[in-house]
Amino acid sequence: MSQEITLAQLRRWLLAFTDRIIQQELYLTELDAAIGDADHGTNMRRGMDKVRQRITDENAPCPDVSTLFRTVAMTLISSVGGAAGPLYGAFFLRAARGTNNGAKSITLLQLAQMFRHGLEGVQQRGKAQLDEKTMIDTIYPAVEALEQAAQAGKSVADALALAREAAEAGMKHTIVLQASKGRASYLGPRSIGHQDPGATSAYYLFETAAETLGQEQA
Amino acid sequence: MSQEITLAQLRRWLLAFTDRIIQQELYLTELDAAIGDADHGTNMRRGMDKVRQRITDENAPCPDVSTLFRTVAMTLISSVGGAAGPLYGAFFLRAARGTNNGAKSITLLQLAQMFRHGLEGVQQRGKAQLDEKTMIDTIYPAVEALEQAAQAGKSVADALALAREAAEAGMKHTIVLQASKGRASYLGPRSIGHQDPGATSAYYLFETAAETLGQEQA
Amino acid sequence: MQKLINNPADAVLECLQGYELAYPHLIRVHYDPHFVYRIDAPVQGKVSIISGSGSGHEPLNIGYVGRGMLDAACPGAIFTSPTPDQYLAALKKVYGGVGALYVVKNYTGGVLNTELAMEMAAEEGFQVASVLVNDDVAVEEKANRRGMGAAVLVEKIAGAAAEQGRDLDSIVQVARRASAQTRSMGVALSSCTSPSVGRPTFYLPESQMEVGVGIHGEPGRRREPLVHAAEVVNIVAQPIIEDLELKAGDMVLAMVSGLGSTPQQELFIVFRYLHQLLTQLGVRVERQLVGNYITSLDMAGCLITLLRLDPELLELWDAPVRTPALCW
Amino acid sequence: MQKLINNPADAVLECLQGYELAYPHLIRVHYDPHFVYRIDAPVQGKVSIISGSGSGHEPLNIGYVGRGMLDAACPGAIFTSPTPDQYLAALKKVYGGVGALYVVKNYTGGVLNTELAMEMAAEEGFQVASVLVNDDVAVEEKANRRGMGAAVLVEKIAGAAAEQGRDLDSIVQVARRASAQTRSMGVALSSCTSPSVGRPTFYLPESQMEVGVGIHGEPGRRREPLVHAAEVVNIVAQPIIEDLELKAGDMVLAMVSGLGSTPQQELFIVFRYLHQLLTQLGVRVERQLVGNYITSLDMAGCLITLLRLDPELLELWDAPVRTPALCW
Ligand SMILES: Nc1ncnc2c1ncn2[C@@H]1O[C@H](COP(=O)(O)OP(=O)(O)O)[C@@H](O)[C@H]1O
Ligand SMILES: Nc1ncnc2c1ncn2[C@@H]1O[C@H](COP(=O)(O)OP(=O)(O)O)[C@@H](O)[C@H]1O
Ligand SMILES: [Mg+2]
Ligand SMILES: [Mg+2]
Ligand SMILES: [Mg+2]
Ligand SMILES: [Mg+2]
Repeated sequence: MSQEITLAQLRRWLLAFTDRIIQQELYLTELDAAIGDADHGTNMRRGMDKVRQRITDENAPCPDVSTLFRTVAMTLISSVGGAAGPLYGAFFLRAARGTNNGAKSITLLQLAQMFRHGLEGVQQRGKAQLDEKTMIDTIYPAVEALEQAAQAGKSVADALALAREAAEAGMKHTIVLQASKGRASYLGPRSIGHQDPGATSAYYLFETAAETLGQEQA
Repeated sequence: MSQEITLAQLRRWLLAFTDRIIQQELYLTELDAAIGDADHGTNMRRGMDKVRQRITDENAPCPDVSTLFRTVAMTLISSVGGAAGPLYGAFFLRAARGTNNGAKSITLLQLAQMFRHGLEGVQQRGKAQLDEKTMIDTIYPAVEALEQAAQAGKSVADALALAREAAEAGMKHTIVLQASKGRASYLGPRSIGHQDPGATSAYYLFETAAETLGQEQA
Repeated sequence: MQKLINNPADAVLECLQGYELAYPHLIRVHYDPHFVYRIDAPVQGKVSIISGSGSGHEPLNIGYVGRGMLDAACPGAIFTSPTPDQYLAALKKVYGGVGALYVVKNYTGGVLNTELAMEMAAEEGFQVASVLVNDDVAVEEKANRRGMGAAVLVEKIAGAAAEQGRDLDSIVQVARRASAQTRSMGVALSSCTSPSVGRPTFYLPESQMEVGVGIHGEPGRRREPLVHAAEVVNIVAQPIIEDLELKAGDMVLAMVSGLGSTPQQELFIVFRYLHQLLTQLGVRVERQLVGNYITSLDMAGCLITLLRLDPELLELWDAPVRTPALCW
Repeated sequence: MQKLINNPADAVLECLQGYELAYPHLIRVHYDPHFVYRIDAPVQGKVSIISGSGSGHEPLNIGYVGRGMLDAACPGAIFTSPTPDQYLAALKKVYGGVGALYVVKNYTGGVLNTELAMEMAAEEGFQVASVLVNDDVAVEEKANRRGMGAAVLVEKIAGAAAEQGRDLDSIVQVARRASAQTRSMGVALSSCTSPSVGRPTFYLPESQMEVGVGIHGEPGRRREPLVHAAEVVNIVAQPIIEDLELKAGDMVLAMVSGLGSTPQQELFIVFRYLHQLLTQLGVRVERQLVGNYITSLDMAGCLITLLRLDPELLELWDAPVRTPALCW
């Protein structure tokens, strides 16, 4: 059974993501205060406000999945700034290329593929590997889990639940890591013991995916 | 009986004054912090260090009373700064003129006269009257009391004790006054309730006079 | 005490040593008595402009020594007016034979120490005059008003007039007019800590501000809740505008000076609202200074200063200047 | 929050508005996307020098726009690198037809956003290059070093080279050499408070200092007891001297920049001891900057930056400059 994930569902998921980020602005700020410059919450919130505005604009709706992701990408790139802007921008931009132009729905496998492309985009831009205490530590295991579940023929709900679990574990794992990329790396060993802000915002991507996409059927 | 106050006694009194000021530096600083810029203690201390240095200099001793007072005046003027430097300088400079050149001792009446000249000097420079919450509020009543006691034929000890009492009362009276001269005047009514720093350092002049000059006989 | 200093008693000396090393192309420092003088002093045939100030207000005054402004600046102990021998020694160093003007901020110490110095100078045959700076509107009695931001403006204007080769009387005249046409007021968001004191002079709780504060760490006229910058500007600027009787059509020089620890960003926010307020009144902001120009050690807050310009004052303001703090 | 601001979200905008009103003779501001550009842009036939920075470091970068330095500066949100559209819009405004150099501070955000902008610029046919500033010795791994004080120096040197009419490659070369010959380190005596955060980013207890701190409010490499300024200078300058392999006979440009809330007096005390330390090593302090040149909102502390000069770099440093913050 090949479940379809529609454009409308993806849109609802992204809106849930924006809401979650906006709701967690203070928490993300606190995380970035401990090992950074305390702006991740503000920046992501500003970007998500813009994304929400843009993808709910009835005068200029995104006609297909590729456009939706590309629009999110460009909006984030032009409004977030800092490290997170280009990196999340890369994620969505490369994800957009993982789907056929004009497609108004995708399969679970295609979603996994898109996320894989997105991850590659982040890694290409940011050059971070696993265990460097970045958003990669959330996205990488989540994408792996999603791919495996998709290839094993799991349902959308089950696959996204597994991805979410992996994302959560990855996010929490950043606590014990010493940062070797990004602002936290300037602290050296003092970065240990604090959860990474970017890994946390990235978790919300998979958390909201499981909560929205995973709850609905085509 | 006309008691003589010798040059050596006056020197000892002034040294006691420098010691008292130096000992009370922190207190004078605190008083000037409440209604000023917190420098009266530091400035007076710097001046008193220099005075002490100068009048204990065995290579250049002050040969008479007039020179002693003038030397103190010039030392204070060139080292204290702020409001207190010129005002205490005026006190000692004008006091110096209240005695004969070359005199190596003075009578109680002459001391009162010197202090009267000194008071006039401070009032001429600073243009302050009674009850403006300045050192005048200490010096004026002290000089009045000293003059009256001297004219009434009291002993040096008794006269200086009365002067000290008057000085102490004058100093404490500044607490309830609103300043109309000096830095405290910028605070307006907020200057009420705090003892004036300059009135306090001036009190030590009379306090130490009673303790030293008042205890010794020619 | 969170400060980058050594022995507090040496702070002034070490700062002067640093200044001398930092501006060898502009100034020199004389020690004991302390004063800072322009590198090409004495400038013969030019009236000398001299000012003194307690330390702790940098760049006032030592940062204003150089061509087009002060010939010499005398730095006292922190927040303490310098002594007459400093003023006299500086005079002797920079005197160009045609008179000297002392710019005096209206504080008992500043006035008395300069007075003594001028008496001594006159006795020695120097031609000296003074201009009093008393621009603070927070103090009601005009004769008692503190000298604040106007010191910067008057020193610049007097310095330019001197550079033009004017005689002492002419410079006194234009300097006094500049002083008379200037008003200031300060607002503090914190007290300051003097090195020799080791703690803030007064304690200002969070969410409060001191209105009508001076530059020596003393409390202000009143304490109020801290409000938005736009409203702070109204509160601070209104008394200035009223006292100066500014009206539509007037032309001003506006200075927003940080008091020492306020970030530049906030000073420009303040200026933006000050500019708007004045423009709405029909007052033209012809020139401006925004930054740290007259400070109070590490006090947070700012001073607003307005000078009503006329063509002559504007011309003198625009004249070239080359000092550590002002350059154009 | 003891600040002179209105809505924290408007702080950057209002600061820009204030800047524009304060320096109408030097700069203009473009809004949405935000950038500050020199009043005579585009200067045809001259390579454009552009830099971007999060806000909160003023005068870096917007204070360095003008003749002899930056053609444009892009201000991001506080402590946040600006976005590619800012960089591209600024480029289009100031491009003089012969190339543009982006001065990039080495932070993930700065690097990535500029990278994106340069890709977009190249696609549109602009000739662009970049110079990386990564002078912070507090971070061991060279490739990861933060860009700090060297940004000021490189922008000045690149700006002067561009004003001389040099071509892009020549400017890239000299800018990269300036960058490679510069090292910095910071020490903080307090954290800073970002308007949108409302509290200090970290809490530094009395009598402690953060060594190897950056300019974005993040904690430093280590926390130690606060010592006398002379010793702080040793602690901060030694790693710079070692990493730069400074030796007797070398000539340096030394910058002591306050981090925002440190009074001028302390900065000159620091410089006095830095000068002594270098002189004792036989290193000649040929030029210096002491003041607030690259800040971190209201952080207390300072940054020490040393650039090993050669005749060409010295000549470019001395070239005339006319910006809000630097003037000679
Ligand atoms: N090279 C990188 N690759 C992947 N993620 C990164 C990289 N550098 C930083 N990040 C992420 O960015 C987050 C910080 O984002 P943000 O605070 O918005 O930017 P900045 O560090 O510029 O202030 C970090 O928590 C980290 O997860
Ligand atoms: N006009 C004046 N006449 C007499 N005494 C004065 C006058 N002005 C100030 N004082 C005295 O000076 C004291 C302050 O001295 P100080 O703190 O050393 O100077 P400053 O006010 O310049 O900091 C006040 O407490 C007051 O007693
Ligand atoms: Mg951050
Ligand atoms: Mg005082
Ligand atoms: Mg004083
Ligand atoms: Mg940032």
